[in-house]
Amino acid sequence: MKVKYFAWLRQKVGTSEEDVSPPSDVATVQDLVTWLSAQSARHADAFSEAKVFGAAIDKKVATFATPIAGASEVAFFPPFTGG
Amino acid sequence: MKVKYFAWLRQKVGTSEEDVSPPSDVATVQDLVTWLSAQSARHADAFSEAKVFGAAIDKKVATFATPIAGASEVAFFPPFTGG
Amino acid sequence: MSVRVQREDFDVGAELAALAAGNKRVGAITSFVGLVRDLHVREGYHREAVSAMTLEHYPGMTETALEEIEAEASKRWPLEATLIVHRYGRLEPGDRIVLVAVASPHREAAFEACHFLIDWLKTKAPFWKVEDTPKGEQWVGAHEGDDQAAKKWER
Amino acid sequence: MSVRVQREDFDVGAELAALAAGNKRVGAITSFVGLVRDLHVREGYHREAVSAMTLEHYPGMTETALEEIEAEASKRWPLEATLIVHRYGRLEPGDRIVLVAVASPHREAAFEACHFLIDWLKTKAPFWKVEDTPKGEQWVGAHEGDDQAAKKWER
Repeated sequence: MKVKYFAWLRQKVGTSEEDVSPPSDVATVQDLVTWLSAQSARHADAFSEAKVFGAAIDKKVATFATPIAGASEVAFFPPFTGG
Repeated sequence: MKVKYFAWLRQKVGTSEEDVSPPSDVATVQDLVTWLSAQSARHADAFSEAKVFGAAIDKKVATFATPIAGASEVAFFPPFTGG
Repeated sequence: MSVRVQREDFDVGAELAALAAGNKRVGAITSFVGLVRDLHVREGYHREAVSAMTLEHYPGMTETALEEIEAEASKRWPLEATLIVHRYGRLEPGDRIVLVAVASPHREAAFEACHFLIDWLKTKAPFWKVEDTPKGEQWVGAHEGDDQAAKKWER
Repeated sequence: MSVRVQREDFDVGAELAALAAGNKRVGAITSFVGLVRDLHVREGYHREAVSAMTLEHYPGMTETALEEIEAEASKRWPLEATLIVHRYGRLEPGDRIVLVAVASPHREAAFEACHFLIDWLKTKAPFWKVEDTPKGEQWVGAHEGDDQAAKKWER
Protein backbone atom coordinates (compact mmCIF):
# COMPACT_ATOMS: atom_id res chain seq x y z
CA MET A 1 0.00 0.00 0.00
CA LYS A 2 1.30 3.43 -0.93
CA VAL A 3 1.06 6.24 1.63
CA LYS A 4 1.38 9.87 0.53
CA TYR A 5 1.94 12.99 2.56
CA PHE A 6 1.30 16.57 1.55
CA ALA A 7 2.26 20.05 2.74
CA TRP A 8 3.54 20.22 6.35
CA LEU A 9 2.75 16.54 6.90
CA ARG A 10 5.18 15.74 4.08
CA GLN A 11 7.82 17.98 5.64
CA LYS A 12 7.40 16.45 9.08
CA VAL A 13 7.41 12.84 7.92
CA GLY A 14 10.33 13.68 5.65
CA THR A 15 9.04 11.97 2.54
CA SER A 16 6.25 12.52 0.06
CA GLU A 17 5.54 8.87 -0.45
CA GLU A 18 6.34 5.46 1.00
CA ASP A 19 5.30 1.83 0.56
CA VAL A 20 3.99 0.16 3.70
CA SER A 21 2.58 -3.23 4.58
CA PRO A 22 0.56 -2.90 7.78
CA PRO A 23 -0.75 -6.06 9.46
CA SER A 24 -4.28 -7.16 8.71
CA ASP A 25 -5.73 -5.78 11.96
CA VAL A 26 -4.98 -2.26 10.68
CA ALA A 27 -8.48 -1.88 9.29
CA THR A 28 -9.33 1.84 9.15
CA VAL A 29 -7.64 5.14 8.39
CA GLN A 30 -7.42 5.74 12.14
CA ASP A 31 -5.74 2.35 12.61
CA LEU A 32 -3.24 3.26 9.91
CA VAL A 33 -2.45 6.57 11.62
CA THR A 34 -1.82 4.75 14.91
CA TRP A 35 0.32 2.09 13.21
CA LEU A 36 2.35 4.64 11.21
CA SER A 37 2.90 6.74 14.36
CA ALA A 38 4.60 3.72 15.92
CA GLN A 39 6.99 3.35 12.97
CA SER A 40 9.17 6.41 13.65
CA ALA A 41 9.47 9.56 15.72
CA ARG A 42 8.91 11.65 12.62
CA HIS A 43 5.62 9.91 11.87
CA ALA A 44 4.58 10.27 15.50
CA ASP A 45 5.46 13.96 15.43
CA ALA A 46 3.61 14.58 12.15
CA PHE A 47 0.43 12.87 13.31
CA SER A 48 0.56 14.37 16.81
CA GLU A 49 0.18 17.87 15.42
CA ALA A 50 -2.74 19.48 17.13
CA LYS A 51 -3.83 20.92 13.80
CA VAL A 52 -6.43 18.87 12.03
CA PHE A 53 -5.49 16.80 9.04
CA GLY A 54 -7.51 14.76 6.60
CA ALA A 55 -7.10 11.67 4.45
CA ALA A 56 -8.00 10.32 1.06
CA ILE A 57 -8.21 6.72 -0.11
CA ASP A 58 -7.41 6.20 -3.76
CA LYS A 59 -7.83 9.95 -4.32
CA LYS A 60 -11.29 10.18 -2.71
CA VAL A 61 -11.72 12.06 0.58
CA ALA A 62 -12.11 9.59 3.47
CA THR A 63 -12.91 9.88 7.16
CA PHE A 64 -10.82 8.34 9.94
CA ALA A 65 -13.42 5.57 10.19
CA THR A 66 -13.17 4.59 6.51
CA PRO A 67 -11.87 1.01 6.00
CA ILE A 68 -8.61 0.77 4.10
CA ALA A 69 -9.09 -2.79 2.86
CA GLY A 70 -8.25 -2.97 -0.84
CA ALA A 71 -6.83 0.55 -0.92
CA SER A 72 -3.78 1.02 -3.10
CA GLU A 73 -3.06 4.61 -2.03
CA VAL A 74 -3.80 6.42 1.22
CA ALA A 75 -2.94 10.12 1.48
CA PHE A 76 -2.67 12.44 4.50
CA PHE A 77 -2.84 16.21 4.26
CA PRO A 78 -3.76 19.42 6.07
CA PRO A 79 -7.03 21.21 5.25
CA PHE A 80 -7.11 22.47 1.67
CA THR A 81 -6.05 26.07 1.08
CA GLY A 82 -6.29 26.55 -2.67
CA GLY A 83 -7.98 29.23 -4.70
CA MET B 1 -36.18 75.11 -22.27
CA LYS B 2 -35.01 72.03 -24.15
CA VAL B 3 -37.17 68.89 -24.02
CA LYS B 4 -35.66 65.52 -24.96
CA TYR B 5 -37.36 62.23 -25.74
CA PHE B 6 -35.82 58.77 -25.73
CA ALA B 7 -36.69 55.30 -27.03
CA TRP B 8 -40.38 54.77 -27.88
CA LEU B 9 -41.29 58.22 -26.52
CA ARG B 10 -38.94 59.73 -29.13
CA GLN B 11 -40.55 57.63 -31.85
CA LYS B 12 -44.08 58.59 -30.84
CA VAL B 13 -43.39 62.32 -30.48
CA GLY B 14 -41.44 62.18 -33.74
CA THR B 15 -38.40 64.14 -32.57
CA SER B 16 -35.53 63.58 -30.18
CA GLU B 17 -35.40 67.16 -29.01
CA GLU B 18 -37.35 70.42 -29.17
CA ASP B 19 -37.23 73.90 -27.68
CA VAL B 20 -40.34 74.92 -25.79
CA SER B 21 -41.45 77.98 -23.81
CA PRO B 22 -44.26 76.90 -21.51
CA PRO B 23 -46.15 79.63 -19.60
CA SER B 24 -45.04 80.35 -16.07
CA ASP B 25 -47.89 78.37 -14.45
CA VAL B 26 -46.29 75.19 -15.83
CA ALA B 27 -44.38 74.56 -12.61
CA THR B 28 -43.67 70.82 -12.31
CA VAL B 29 -42.76 67.89 -14.52
CA GLN B 30 -46.42 66.81 -14.38
CA ASP B 31 -47.52 70.29 -15.50
CA LEU B 32 -45.08 70.09 -18.40
CA VAL B 33 -46.47 66.68 -19.46
CA THR B 34 -50.00 68.11 -19.43
CA TRP B 35 -48.95 71.21 -21.34
CA LEU B 36 -46.93 69.24 -23.94
CA SER B 37 -49.84 66.82 -24.41
CA ALA B 38 -51.96 69.77 -25.48
CA GLN B 39 -49.42 70.86 -28.11
CA SER B 40 -50.03 68.04 -30.62
CA ALA B 41 -51.73 64.71 -31.15
CA ARG B 42 -48.32 63.02 -31.24
CA HIS B 43 -47.38 64.41 -27.84
CA ALA B 44 -50.77 63.42 -26.44
CA ASP B 45 -50.35 59.92 -27.85
CA ALA B 46 -46.80 59.53 -26.48
CA PHE B 47 -47.73 60.63 -22.99
CA SER B 48 -50.98 58.68 -22.93
CA GLU B 49 -49.12 55.39 -23.24
CA ALA B 50 -50.22 53.20 -20.40
CA LYS B 51 -46.61 52.10 -19.91
CA VAL B 52 -44.78 54.04 -17.26
CA PHE B 53 -42.23 56.62 -18.22
CA GLY B 54 -39.81 58.73 -16.23
CA ALA B 55 -38.17 62.12 -16.44
CA ALA B 56 -34.88 63.83 -15.76
CA ILE B 57 -34.15 67.49 -15.18
CA ASP B 58 -30.72 68.62 -16.32
CA LYS B 59 -29.64 64.96 -16.51
CA LYS B 60 -30.75 64.07 -12.95
CA VAL B 61 -33.68 61.71 -12.42
CA ALA B 62 -36.77 63.67 -11.34
CA THR B 63 -40.27 62.78 -10.18
CA PHE B 64 -43.48 64.14 -11.67
CA ALA B 65 -43.71 66.52 -8.70
CA THR B 66 -40.25 68.02 -9.23
CA PRO B 67 -40.36 71.78 -10.06
CA ILE B 68 -38.95 72.69 -13.47
CA ALA B 69 -38.12 76.31 -12.63
CA GLY B 70 -34.62 77.09 -13.86
CA ALA B 71 -34.27 73.82 -15.76
CA SER B 72 -32.49 74.07 -19.08
CA GLU B 73 -33.21 70.47 -20.17
CA VAL B 74 -36.09 68.15 -19.31
CA ALA B 75 -35.99 64.57 -20.65
CA PHE B 76 -38.70 61.92 -20.90
CA PHE B 77 -37.98 58.22 -21.29
CA PRO B 78 -39.25 54.70 -20.63
CA PRO B 79 -37.76 52.64 -17.78
CA PHE B 80 -34.07 51.91 -18.30
CA THR B 81 -33.18 48.59 -19.93
CA GLY B 82 -29.40 48.60 -20.20
CA GLY B 83 -26.85 46.05 -19.15
CA MET C 1 -12.65 53.86 -10.90
CA SER C 2 -13.55 54.39 -14.50
CA VAL C 3 -16.60 54.37 -16.78
CA ARG C 4 -16.80 54.43 -20.56
CA VAL C 5 -19.75 54.56 -22.93
CA GLN C 6 -18.74 53.70 -26.47
CA ARG C 7 -19.93 52.34 -29.78
CA GLU C 8 -16.82 50.15 -30.26
CA ASP C 9 -16.27 46.67 -28.88
CA PHE C 10 -13.86 46.19 -25.97
CA ASP C 11 -11.07 43.70 -25.28
CA VAL C 12 -11.93 41.92 -22.03
CA GLY C 13 -8.43 40.53 -21.48
CA ALA C 14 -6.76 43.92 -22.01
CA GLU C 15 -9.29 45.68 -19.76
CA LEU C 16 -8.86 43.17 -16.94
CA ALA C 17 -5.07 43.24 -17.26
CA ALA C 18 -5.06 47.05 -16.99
CA LEU C 19 -7.61 47.16 -14.16
CA ALA C 20 -5.20 46.98 -11.25
CA ALA C 21 -1.88 46.41 -12.97
CA GLY C 22 0.97 46.32 -10.48
CA ASN C 23 -1.32 46.68 -7.45
CA LYS C 24 -0.22 43.86 -5.17
CA ARG C 25 -2.95 44.49 -2.64
CA VAL C 26 -5.42 42.97 -5.11
CA GLY C 27 -6.34 39.36 -4.32
CA ALA C 28 -9.50 39.07 -6.39
CA ILE C 29 -10.74 40.34 -9.73
CA THR C 30 -14.32 39.61 -10.71
CA SER C 31 -15.92 40.45 -14.02
CA PHE C 32 -19.27 40.32 -15.72
CA VAL C 33 -19.74 40.46 -19.50
CA GLY C 34 -23.26 40.85 -20.89
CA LEU C 35 -23.85 39.57 -24.43
CA VAL C 36 -26.65 39.82 -26.98
CA ARG C 37 -28.67 36.59 -27.05
CA ASP C 38 -30.43 35.34 -30.17
CA LEU C 39 -33.61 34.75 -28.20
CA HIS C 40 -35.77 36.95 -26.00
CA VAL C 41 -38.07 35.22 -23.55
CA ARG C 42 -40.94 37.66 -23.08
CA GLU C 43 -43.10 37.45 -19.99
CA GLY C 44 -41.48 34.18 -19.05
CA TYR C 45 -43.05 32.08 -21.81
CA HIS C 46 -43.22 33.59 -25.25
CA ARG C 47 -39.91 33.22 -27.07
CA GLU C 48 -38.87 35.44 -29.92
CA ALA C 49 -35.86 35.26 -32.22
CA VAL C 50 -33.68 38.36 -32.07
CA SER C 51 -31.62 39.19 -35.15
CA ALA C 52 -30.16 42.46 -33.83
CA MET C 53 -30.48 44.95 -31.02
CA THR C 54 -29.95 48.71 -30.95
CA LEU C 55 -28.92 50.43 -27.75
CA GLU C 56 -29.73 54.07 -27.19
CA HIS C 57 -28.53 56.14 -24.25
CA TYR C 58 -28.61 59.66 -22.85
CA PRO C 59 -25.14 61.14 -23.38
CA GLY C 60 -23.95 63.04 -20.36
CA MET C 61 -26.53 61.60 -18.00
CA THR C 62 -25.29 58.05 -18.63
CA GLU C 63 -21.71 58.76 -17.60
CA THR C 64 -22.84 60.60 -14.46
CA ALA C 65 -25.19 57.77 -13.51
CA LEU C 66 -22.45 55.16 -13.98
CA GLU C 67 -19.99 57.22 -11.92
CA GLU C 68 -22.55 57.50 -9.11
CA ILE C 69 -23.09 53.74 -9.17
CA GLU C 70 -19.33 53.17 -8.95
CA ALA C 71 -19.02 55.68 -6.11
CA GLU C 72 -21.77 53.87 -4.21
CA ALA C 73 -19.97 50.52 -4.66
CA SER C 74 -16.71 52.05 -3.42
CA LYS C 75 -18.49 53.29 -0.31
CA ARG C 76 -19.88 49.83 0.45
CA TRP C 77 -16.87 47.59 -0.24
CA PRO C 78 -13.07 47.87 0.00
CA LEU C 79 -12.25 48.17 -3.72
CA GLU C 80 -8.91 48.85 -5.38
CA ALA C 81 -10.38 49.47 -8.85
CA THR C 82 -13.62 49.25 -10.79
CA LEU C 83 -14.47 49.51 -14.47
CA ILE C 84 -17.71 49.80 -16.38
CA VAL C 85 -17.68 49.80 -20.20
CA HIS C 86 -21.08 49.94 -21.88
CA ARG C 87 -21.69 49.94 -25.62
CA TYR C 88 -24.44 51.63 -27.60
CA GLY C 89 -25.55 51.38 -31.23
CA ARG C 90 -26.43 48.31 -33.27
CA LEU C 91 -25.34 44.92 -31.90
CA GLU C 92 -25.89 41.37 -33.08
CA PRO C 93 -26.32 38.10 -31.18
CA GLY C 94 -23.00 37.10 -29.65
CA ASP C 95 -21.80 40.71 -29.44
CA ARG C 96 -20.62 42.09 -26.10
CA ILE C 97 -22.83 44.78 -24.55
CA VAL C 98 -21.27 45.57 -21.22
CA LEU C 99 -18.24 44.80 -19.05
CA VAL C 100 -18.19 45.30 -15.30
CA ALA C 101 -14.96 44.51 -13.47
CA VAL C 102 -13.89 44.87 -9.87
CA ALA C 103 -10.52 44.47 -8.13
CA SER C 104 -10.42 44.05 -4.36
CA PRO C 105 -8.15 42.57 -1.71
CA HIS C 106 -11.03 40.19 -0.92
CA ARG C 107 -13.08 37.72 -2.93
CA GLU C 108 -16.44 38.34 -1.26
CA ALA C 109 -16.17 42.09 -1.76
CA ALA C 110 -15.18 41.60 -5.40
CA PHE C 111 -18.16 39.33 -6.09
CA GLU C 112 -20.70 41.44 -4.26
CA ALA C 113 -19.53 44.74 -5.76
CA CYS C 114 -19.50 43.33 -9.32
CA HIS C 115 -23.00 41.92 -8.88
CA PHE C 116 -24.19 45.18 -7.33
CA LEU C 117 -22.75 47.27 -10.19
CA ILE C 118 -24.56 45.36 -12.94
CA ASP C 119 -27.82 45.15 -10.96
CA TRP C 120 -27.85 48.89 -10.31
CA LEU C 121 -26.68 49.75 -13.80
CA LYS C 122 -29.73 47.94 -15.21
CA THR C 123 -32.19 50.10 -13.31
CA LYS C 124 -30.28 53.38 -12.79
CA ALA C 125 -28.38 54.08 -16.02
CA PRO C 126 -30.28 55.60 -18.97
CA PHE C 127 -30.00 52.93 -21.65
CA TRP C 128 -32.81 51.55 -23.81
CA LYS C 129 -32.85 48.53 -26.08
CA VAL C 130 -34.90 47.90 -29.17
CA GLU C 131 -34.79 44.45 -30.76
CA ASP C 132 -35.26 43.36 -34.37
CA THR C 133 -37.61 40.38 -34.28
CA PRO C 134 -39.78 38.54 -36.84
CA LYS C 135 -42.61 40.86 -35.68
CA GLY C 136 -40.53 43.96 -36.36
CA GLU C 137 -38.85 46.38 -33.98
CA GLN C 138 -39.74 45.76 -30.36
CA TRP C 139 -38.68 47.91 -27.41
CA VAL C 140 -37.42 45.88 -24.52
CA GLY C 141 -39.64 46.45 -21.51
CA ALA C 142 -38.26 46.97 -18.07
CA HIS C 143 -37.74 43.58 -16.54
CA GLU C 144 -39.42 43.02 -13.20
CA GLY C 145 -36.57 40.74 -12.18
CA ASP C 146 -34.14 43.62 -12.69
CA ASP C 147 -36.07 45.82 -10.28
CA GLN C 148 -36.05 43.06 -7.72
CA ALA C 149 -32.35 42.44 -8.29
CA ALA C 150 -31.63 46.14 -7.75
CA LYS C 151 -33.89 46.30 -4.68
CA LYS C 152 -31.89 43.68 -2.83
CA TRP C 153 -29.04 46.22 -2.59
CA GLU C 154 -31.22 48.97 -1.14
CA ARG C 155 -30.45 50.22 2.33
CA MET D 1 -17.02 22.14 -18.77
CA SER D 2 -13.29 22.04 -18.41
CA VAL D 3 -10.64 22.00 -15.69
CA ARG D 4 -6.88 22.46 -15.93
CA VAL D 5 -4.14 22.31 -13.32
CA GLN D 6 -0.90 23.79 -14.59
CA ARG D 7 2.35 25.45 -13.62
CA GLU D 8 2.12 28.08 -16.42
CA ASP D 9 0.26 31.35 -16.29
CA PHE D 10 -3.00 31.70 -18.26
CA ASP D 11 -4.36 34.40 -20.57
CA VAL D 12 -7.67 35.56 -19.08
CA GLY D 13 -8.84 37.28 -22.26
CA ALA D 14 -8.14 34.25 -24.44
CA GLU D 15 -9.77 31.88 -21.95
CA LEU D 16 -12.92 33.99 -21.69
CA ALA D 17 -13.10 34.46 -25.46
CA ALA D 18 -12.89 30.69 -25.99
CA LEU D 19 -15.32 29.85 -23.18
CA ALA D 20 -18.52 29.90 -25.17
CA ALA D 21 -17.36 31.14 -28.55
CA GLY D 22 -20.20 31.25 -31.05
CA ASN D 23 -22.82 30.17 -28.51
CA LYS D 24 -25.58 32.74 -28.94
CA ARG D 25 -27.61 31.41 -26.05
CA VAL D 26 -25.04 32.94 -23.68
CA GLY D 27 -26.15 36.25 -22.19
CA ALA D 28 -23.73 36.42 -19.26
CA ILE D 29 -20.11 35.51 -18.61
CA THR D 30 -18.76 35.91 -15.10
CA SER D 31 -15.20 35.35 -14.03
CA PHE D 32 -13.08 35.30 -10.92
CA VAL D 33 -9.29 35.65 -10.90
CA GLY D 34 -7.40 35.02 -7.67
CA LEU D 35 -4.01 36.72 -7.31
CA VAL D 36 -1.10 36.49 -4.89
CA ARG D 37 -1.17 39.42 -2.45
CA ASP D 38 1.96 40.88 -0.90
CA LEU D 39 0.38 40.77 2.53
CA HIS D 40 -1.20 38.02 4.60
CA VAL D 41 -3.52 39.10 7.40
CA ARG D 42 -3.28 36.30 9.95
CA GLU D 43 -6.04 35.82 12.48
CA GLY D 44 -7.61 39.08 11.44
CA TYR D 45 -4.95 41.36 12.93
CA HIS D 46 -1.36 40.34 12.48
CA ARG D 47 -0.05 41.36 9.07
CA GLU D 48 2.87 39.70 7.40
CA ALA D 49 4.70 40.57 4.20
CA VAL D 50 4.65 37.78 1.62
CA SER D 51 7.52 37.67 -0.88
CA ALA D 52 6.45 34.46 -2.62
CA MET D 53 4.03 31.56 -2.35
CA THR D 54 4.37 27.94 -3.39
CA LEU D 55 1.29 25.92 -4.29
CA GLU D 56 1.32 22.16 -3.95
CA HIS D 57 -1.48 19.87 -5.07
CA TYR D 58 -2.41 16.19 -5.33
CA PRO D 59 -2.15 15.25 -9.01
CA GLY D 60 -5.03 13.10 -10.10
CA MET D 61 -7.19 13.86 -7.09
CA THR D 62 -7.19 17.59 -7.88
CA GLU D 63 -8.59 17.19 -11.38
CA THR D 64 -11.29 14.78 -10.16
CA ALA D 65 -12.27 17.13 -7.33
CA LEU D 66 -12.51 20.10 -9.71
CA GLU D 67 -14.60 18.10 -12.17
CA GLU D 68 -16.98 17.09 -9.39
CA ILE D 69 -17.33 20.72 -8.31
CA GLU D 70 -18.11 21.71 -11.91
CA ALA D 71 -20.63 18.88 -12.24
CA GLU D 72 -22.37 20.05 -9.07
CA ALA D 73 -22.58 23.63 -10.41
CA SER D 74 -24.04 22.37 -13.68
CA LYS D 75 -26.71 20.47 -11.76
CA ARG D 76 -27.70 23.58 -9.82
CA TRP D 77 -27.71 26.26 -12.52
CA PRO D 78 -28.41 26.43 -16.28
CA LEU D 79 -24.85 26.78 -17.55
CA GLU D 80 -23.56 26.75 -21.12
CA ALA D 81 -19.88 26.46 -20.17
CA THR D 82 -17.56 26.55 -17.17
CA LEU D 83 -13.80 26.71 -16.81
CA ILE D 84 -11.44 26.28 -13.88
CA VAL D 85 -7.71 26.86 -14.36
CA HIS D 86 -5.57 26.53 -11.23
CA ARG D 87 -1.81 26.98 -11.06
CA TYR D 88 0.72 25.27 -8.83
CA GLY D 89 4.40 25.90 -8.12
CA ARG D 90 6.12 29.10 -7.06
CA LEU D 91 4.21 32.35 -7.48
CA GLU D 92 4.99 35.95 -6.58
CA PRO D 93 2.77 38.83 -5.46
CA GLY D 94 0.69 40.01 -8.41
CA ASP D 95 0.79 36.57 -10.07
CA ARG D 96 -2.47 34.91 -11.05
CA ILE D 97 -3.36 31.76 -9.08
CA VAL D 98 -6.76 30.68 -10.35
CA LEU D 99 -9.37 31.50 -12.95
CA VAL D 100 -13.01 30.48 -12.64
CA ALA D 101 -15.35 31.41 -15.49
CA VAL D 102 -18.99 30.66 -16.19
CA ALA D 103 -21.20 31.24 -19.24
CA SER D 104 -24.97 31.13 -18.84
CA PRO D 105 -28.06 32.50 -20.55
CA HIS D 106 -28.76 34.36 -17.30
CA ARG D 107 -26.83 36.81 -15.16
CA GLU D 108 -27.95 35.56 -11.75
CA ALA D 109 -27.01 31.96 -12.62
CA ALA D 110 -23.62 33.08 -13.94
CA PHE D 111 -22.83 35.04 -10.76
CA GLU D 112 -24.03 32.38 -8.36
CA ALA D 113 -22.29 29.51 -10.15
CA CYS D 114 -18.98 31.39 -10.38
CA HIS D 115 -19.11 32.28 -6.70
CA PHE D 116 -20.05 28.71 -5.80
CA LEU D 117 -17.18 27.26 -7.85
CA ILE D 118 -14.48 29.29 -6.12
CA ASP D 119 -16.02 28.81 -2.66
CA TRP D 120 -16.19 25.03 -3.08
CA LEU D 121 -12.79 24.85 -4.74
CA LYS D 122 -11.23 26.45 -1.68
CA THR D 123 -12.49 23.75 0.66
CA LYS D 124 -12.84 20.71 -1.62
CA ALA D 125 -9.85 20.72 -3.97
CA PRO D 126 -6.50 19.41 -2.66
CA PHE D 127 -4.25 22.47 -2.87
CA TRP D 128 -1.91 23.75 -0.17
CA LYS D 129 -0.06 27.04 0.05
CA VAL D 130 3.18 27.86 1.80
CA GLU D 131 4.30 31.48 2.00
CA ASP D 132 7.76 33.01 2.21
CA THR D 133 7.61 35.63 4.96
CA PRO D 134 10.17 37.52 7.05
CA LYS D 135 9.72 34.74 9.65
CA GLY D 136 10.51 32.06 7.07
CA GLU D 137 8.24 29.53 5.36
CA GLN D 138 4.72 29.53 6.74
CA TRP D 139 1.97 27.12 5.71
CA VAL D 140 -1.30 28.87 5.10
CA GLY D 141 -3.88 27.58 7.55
CA ALA D 142 -7.40 26.76 6.52
CA HIS D 143 -9.41 29.93 6.68
CA GLU D 144 -12.54 29.80 8.79
CA GLY D 145 -14.21 32.25 6.43
CA ASP D 146 -13.68 29.80 3.58
CA ASP D 147 -15.50 27.05 5.44
CA GLN D 148 -18.38 29.41 6.12
CA ALA D 149 -18.37 30.54 2.50
CA ALA D 150 -18.53 26.92 1.33
CA LYS D 151 -21.23 26.05 3.87
CA LYS D 152 -23.65 28.61 2.49
CA TRP D 153 -23.93 26.42 -0.64
CA GLU D 154 -24.71 23.24 1.27
CA ARG D 155 -28.09 21.66 0.70
